[in-house]
Amino acid sequence: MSIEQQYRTKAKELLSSGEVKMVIGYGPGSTPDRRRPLFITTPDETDRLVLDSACIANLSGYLVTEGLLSDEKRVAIFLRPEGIRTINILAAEAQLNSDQVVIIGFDSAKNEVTALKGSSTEDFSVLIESMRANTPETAKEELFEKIEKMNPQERFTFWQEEFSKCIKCYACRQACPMCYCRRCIVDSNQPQWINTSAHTLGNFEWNIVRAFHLSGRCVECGNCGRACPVNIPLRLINRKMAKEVMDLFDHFAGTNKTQEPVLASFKKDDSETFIL
Amino acid sequence: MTKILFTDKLDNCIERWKSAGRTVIGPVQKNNISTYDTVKSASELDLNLVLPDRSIKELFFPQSEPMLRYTIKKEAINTSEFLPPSGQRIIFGARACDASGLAIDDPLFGWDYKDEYWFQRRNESVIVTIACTKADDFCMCTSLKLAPDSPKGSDIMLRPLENKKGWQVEELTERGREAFKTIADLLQESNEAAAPTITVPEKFDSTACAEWLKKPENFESKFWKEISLRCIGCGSCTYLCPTCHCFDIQDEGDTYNGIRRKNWDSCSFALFTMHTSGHNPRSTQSARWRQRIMHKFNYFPGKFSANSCSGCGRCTRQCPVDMGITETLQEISKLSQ
Amino acid sequence: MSEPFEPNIIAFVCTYCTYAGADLAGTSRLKYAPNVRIIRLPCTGRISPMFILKALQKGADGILISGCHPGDCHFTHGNYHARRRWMVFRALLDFMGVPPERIKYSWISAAEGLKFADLINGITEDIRKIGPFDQYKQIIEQSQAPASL
Amino acid sequence: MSKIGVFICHCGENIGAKVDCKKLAATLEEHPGVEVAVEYKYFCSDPGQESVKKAIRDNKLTGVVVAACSPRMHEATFRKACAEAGLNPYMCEIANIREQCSWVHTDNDKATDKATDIVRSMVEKVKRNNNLQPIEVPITRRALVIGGGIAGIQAALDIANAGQEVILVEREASLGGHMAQLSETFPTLDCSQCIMTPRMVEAAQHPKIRLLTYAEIESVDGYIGNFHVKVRMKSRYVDKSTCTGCGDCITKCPSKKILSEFDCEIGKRTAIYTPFAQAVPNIPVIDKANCTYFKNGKCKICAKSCPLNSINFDMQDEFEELEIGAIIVATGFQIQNNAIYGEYGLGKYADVITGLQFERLASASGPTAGKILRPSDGKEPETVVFIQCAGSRDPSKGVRYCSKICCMYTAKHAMLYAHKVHGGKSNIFYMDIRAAGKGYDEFTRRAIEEDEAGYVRGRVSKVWQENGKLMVRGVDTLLGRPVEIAADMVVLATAMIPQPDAKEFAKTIGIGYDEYGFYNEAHLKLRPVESSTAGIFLAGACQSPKDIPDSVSQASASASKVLALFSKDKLEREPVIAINNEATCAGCWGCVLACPYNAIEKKDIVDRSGRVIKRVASINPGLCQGCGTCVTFCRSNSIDLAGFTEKQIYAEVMGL
Repeated sequence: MSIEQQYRTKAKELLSSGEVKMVIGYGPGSTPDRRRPLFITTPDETDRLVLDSACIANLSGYLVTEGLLSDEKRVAIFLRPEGIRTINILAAEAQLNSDQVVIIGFDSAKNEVTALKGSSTEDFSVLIESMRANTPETAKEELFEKIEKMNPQERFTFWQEEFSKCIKCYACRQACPMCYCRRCIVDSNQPQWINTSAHTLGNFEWNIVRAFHLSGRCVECGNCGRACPVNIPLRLINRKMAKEVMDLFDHFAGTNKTQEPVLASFKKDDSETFIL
Repeated sequence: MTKILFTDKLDNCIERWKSAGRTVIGPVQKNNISTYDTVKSASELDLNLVLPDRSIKELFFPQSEPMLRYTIKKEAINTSEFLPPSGQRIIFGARACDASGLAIDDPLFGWDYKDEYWFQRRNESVIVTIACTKADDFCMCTSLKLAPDSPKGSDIMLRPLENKKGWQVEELTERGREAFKTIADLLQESNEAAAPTITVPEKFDSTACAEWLKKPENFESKFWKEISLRCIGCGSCTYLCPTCHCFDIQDEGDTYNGIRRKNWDSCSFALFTMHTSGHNPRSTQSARWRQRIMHKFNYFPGKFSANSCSGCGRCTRQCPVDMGITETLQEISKLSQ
Repeated sequence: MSEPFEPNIIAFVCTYCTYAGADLAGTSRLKYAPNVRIIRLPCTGRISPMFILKALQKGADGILISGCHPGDCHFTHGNYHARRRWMVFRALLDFMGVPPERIKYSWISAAEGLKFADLINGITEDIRKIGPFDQYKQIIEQSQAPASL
Repeated sequence: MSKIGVFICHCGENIGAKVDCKKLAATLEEHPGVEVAVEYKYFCSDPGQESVKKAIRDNKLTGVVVAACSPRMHEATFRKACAEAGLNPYMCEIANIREQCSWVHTDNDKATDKATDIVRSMVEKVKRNNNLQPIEVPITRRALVIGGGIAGIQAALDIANAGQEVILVEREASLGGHMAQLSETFPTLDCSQCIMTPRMVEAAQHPKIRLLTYAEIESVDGYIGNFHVKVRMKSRYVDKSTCTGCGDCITKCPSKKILSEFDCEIGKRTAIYTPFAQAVPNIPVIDKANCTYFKNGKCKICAKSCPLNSINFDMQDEFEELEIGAIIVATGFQIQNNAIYGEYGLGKYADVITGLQFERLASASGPTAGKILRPSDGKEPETVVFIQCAGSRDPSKGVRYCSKICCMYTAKHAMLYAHKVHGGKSNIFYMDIRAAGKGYDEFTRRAIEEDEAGYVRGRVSKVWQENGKLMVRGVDTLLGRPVEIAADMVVLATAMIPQPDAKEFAKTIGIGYDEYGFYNEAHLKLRPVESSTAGIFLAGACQSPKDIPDSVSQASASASKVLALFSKDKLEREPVIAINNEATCAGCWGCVLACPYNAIEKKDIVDRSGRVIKRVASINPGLCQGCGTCVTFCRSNSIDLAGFTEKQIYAEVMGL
């Protein structure tokens, strides 16, 4: 039986037994190569679920939709490993109760989909630990290395060009499961810390603050980059920050649901070579 | 016999227009995104796109428009206004949907107060549209009673020749004729046949949709919630839309000086209708999506007798969760049967 | 001959250590460069990355952030939190092309008037050498310019 | 509209000679929102202050900037003047143009330019200042002292003697703590119990002290001045109200072979017992785990022997809720379990004992009635080896820190041994002799010179038994050669460590602790007896290893802090505190984690039907100290800091 079929059956069982009230998965999209988020609440609909390597979006952001989990019922959700890490972070930051989340885990590489065993975040802790230890080959990117090798002036020019495209739609924020704030700092106008206009200065400020707020929290699911209508390589900034917190604090975002946020904690012997 | 503009003459045309003081703008690939931008020569143009990622409206209604500069003094605030740069522009290689979008928004920007930022640019721009010979899965102009060669909003219509060596020239407006006078000698009379325009299948019945939307009971239909369940409210559909036109006014500056700017805004954003009191009349994403559809296909036509949609399909094409007007109106078509 | 470049530097300091250290430099009548403008905060823990962005928008060529030595924070560990923030924010700015040399961090206690004076002179000299932050000034100018199309 | 008054002080020549005050006033006069900008020679003088007040009244000023010396000098002066003129004192700010401008720059023009920026920036801040009121926290004048050792007793007595109510909680059956176990105390060699027991009795009989022994803290809520404390009174199975402490039950109890905790397991006790003869209160408890009745359901001999029927086997734990204004934590220490040093043979050889066990041997009330006898055969040891730093200053096996008291008590042990066993030979292996303290070095010298303590500078590598002797192999680093000593007894100076449940307890009451579990003081140098939680103070060895004089000093210091707090009805605090916008708070709790003062709580927002809609952070004004660390953490910009608000700082930068 294909994984898709197995998981449809699993979803059906979860819904018919009443164990979950909803299954969040993927359905066919408007073109053959597209998949779209699907919300299923009855066992009959489970045949509409699709699972293949085109299912990439991190769906976990839907779990924090206002009111979804407030009835304390459970929801099952299709998640790749980054998505599972997201659940840990959202639980650690008290945005959801992970007991209410039934994980239907999968991974995909080179058009192959593999099932991941387990249903609660703890079941995947070994997997997550192995992710911490090995950066996957796919994460290595020429452009990233190129930017790292540039001098600050060149880097500034690079981002200046990229950000000149930004239209301040904030799709990057909306697509990010970590951006759950009821009011984003960019929408706080007393004072207006971040210029909201889409000039390069405002775009610089927005993207810097976004990356800072995601430092130590980003799981590199790629939702932001995919959502960006003007194709700014936002993932590179997030990757840089993930790399930094790993190097500086050995912090790998989303390892477990009690992980302390890297910027709300400290060690007395944190490095401070740069401080005069 | 029709007038033909051969592709190998395009550079001369651009040169001619430029020396006549016109700015030439067209679809280009720039920094990993396709958009309309100024060009110096024909080689910079990318005329093979179905349509650019970013819409033509940015040339008339930029994302962020500086309106005035202010200086705060003790007794008074001094201001000096900005106007768009003056000068004739040729927008070469627009698509019919984009051009139609401009025509759709004209009455909006002029019905009570005449928006000079919009109209100065409109009056100084010549839209040279190239009829589409290809389309993608998201194109839907025909569903909006438009076509790949709609004349709406265009000053010149170019129809690609079958042999791809040039375009048949059809002058639609006086402004277009004026612009092409400059290059009259570069055009040739010929019998070359035009390639057929692409047939874009009709995806929904916009008339039936409009009827359904008008019915008061459908305002509260559970359909809205179901269709927009996956909407993340990112607003990229509105920002890429050639007809969406909402904006916000912001002052940016320090204690002493600043700039007042007009920035795009979007009905998809939760804050769009947030009151100071904290009450938000459109508190859910479904209410916001309903507003977008209602506005485009019910309220706007009620006021200006045209749908606020030209069928470019960017909303679906760019949507991170594969939503868009097409799907919604298809579903409404089904409901209205 | 043209005037030598005089950098604008904005400092964010905590009131208990560095601000007091700066006062000591004053009462000791030490002399230092007049390029720095000081904003006083209760603790380095209060110093937000936003302040750095706004200082840049205000045309700063250099920024100084300074507070109590580790272990000396009046609020026990505001400076430890701040240190982490800076480590992360510094790396981020560097990646975005804001040269780390323009943003300096220091620990200056209430007793280190001399260190304060030396630091201000040193930073002013360093930034003077690097020159104005033209790249940032360029995007500020763009944000104030009329539309081009 | 803002009407700001700017008052530029010449400070005689101090500012006036460097900054062009006239020009500065003229520039500020033109600044938006500035109503008046004036200069004067000395604004801090009486006429200066009067002119400020007059200007406030005449111009109905909404804010004041005094451009003068550092706010650290005269902020209070000018705020007071503003208040006298009817302006909220927090609407006054100081622009520091002396210490940070005129005194440190040489070029007059540049100094004037800088002063202009400083003042303008401060004007922009003041425009956004808010009227603030000092925070008033009501105070319950009742102190809770946790721990009935010498520190706790001292603190309780000091507070009670000043007339305030104290509740003294001790988890053991008697007051006394470790000090009651000691024989003589350094450096005076006065008998520990002789000085301790009167204090225990005094505490027990003090009309202002309520003693709760055999009781533990269940929970602590609330904040400075207003703590709610729940105490569990463990069941003694003996009715306190009727028991006279006659001791008949103890004599009759058939279970007599239980190792006595008080005697460090070298003595025995019964199942119904008082920890020691002078226990306060002198009311026994039944050790449930070892009681024959509780084990087998039969016995009750004690109950039969009790003339007052005070024994009740059905007794249950009771709870009591207390309203408390301040807490002193004096929970003491433990000694490290030296089983970690297998090579020293503690636990393996009966005659390898800890320093505390030696105390019990030397104590007149101990199991040997003060005679130094080997636990194995009851013989007097002819040679004793003392090993110092058996756990302290040893990052590899023990603890990194110095336990502070071992050098002194080992010297004392050697002395006591010399006094009690004439001709006995003592050898002390040490790393350094740390004898800083009044009379301390003299004391160790006396041990060496008069009592012939044999100090060997070096470490012991192994202790083993051979021919009825404990063979001690070590090295004498001064002579640079190995030493081997055949001893009859080995005494280990074990490390002082926090109570085993110290960290758990810290979480219960909400204070910080270090990597070991010693409680953190608010500031090591300046606030050494305060915990980082307002209203909770520290005394004794729960904070760090301490000897008796230090513990007592800290206890008195803590008591004085409590008394200072209790000297007013209300606690008045600077209103520089954080405030949260509950409407925008996302409830991520990063601020809760970042707050050094545990001042942020989780608060439920409920709808009309009582259903929880969301949980948000709520800042307790009684606990917040105003550092602003939470503000910077808050991603949604929901928290702000009064007096240093986001708007104010933004304006300061934008006004430069």
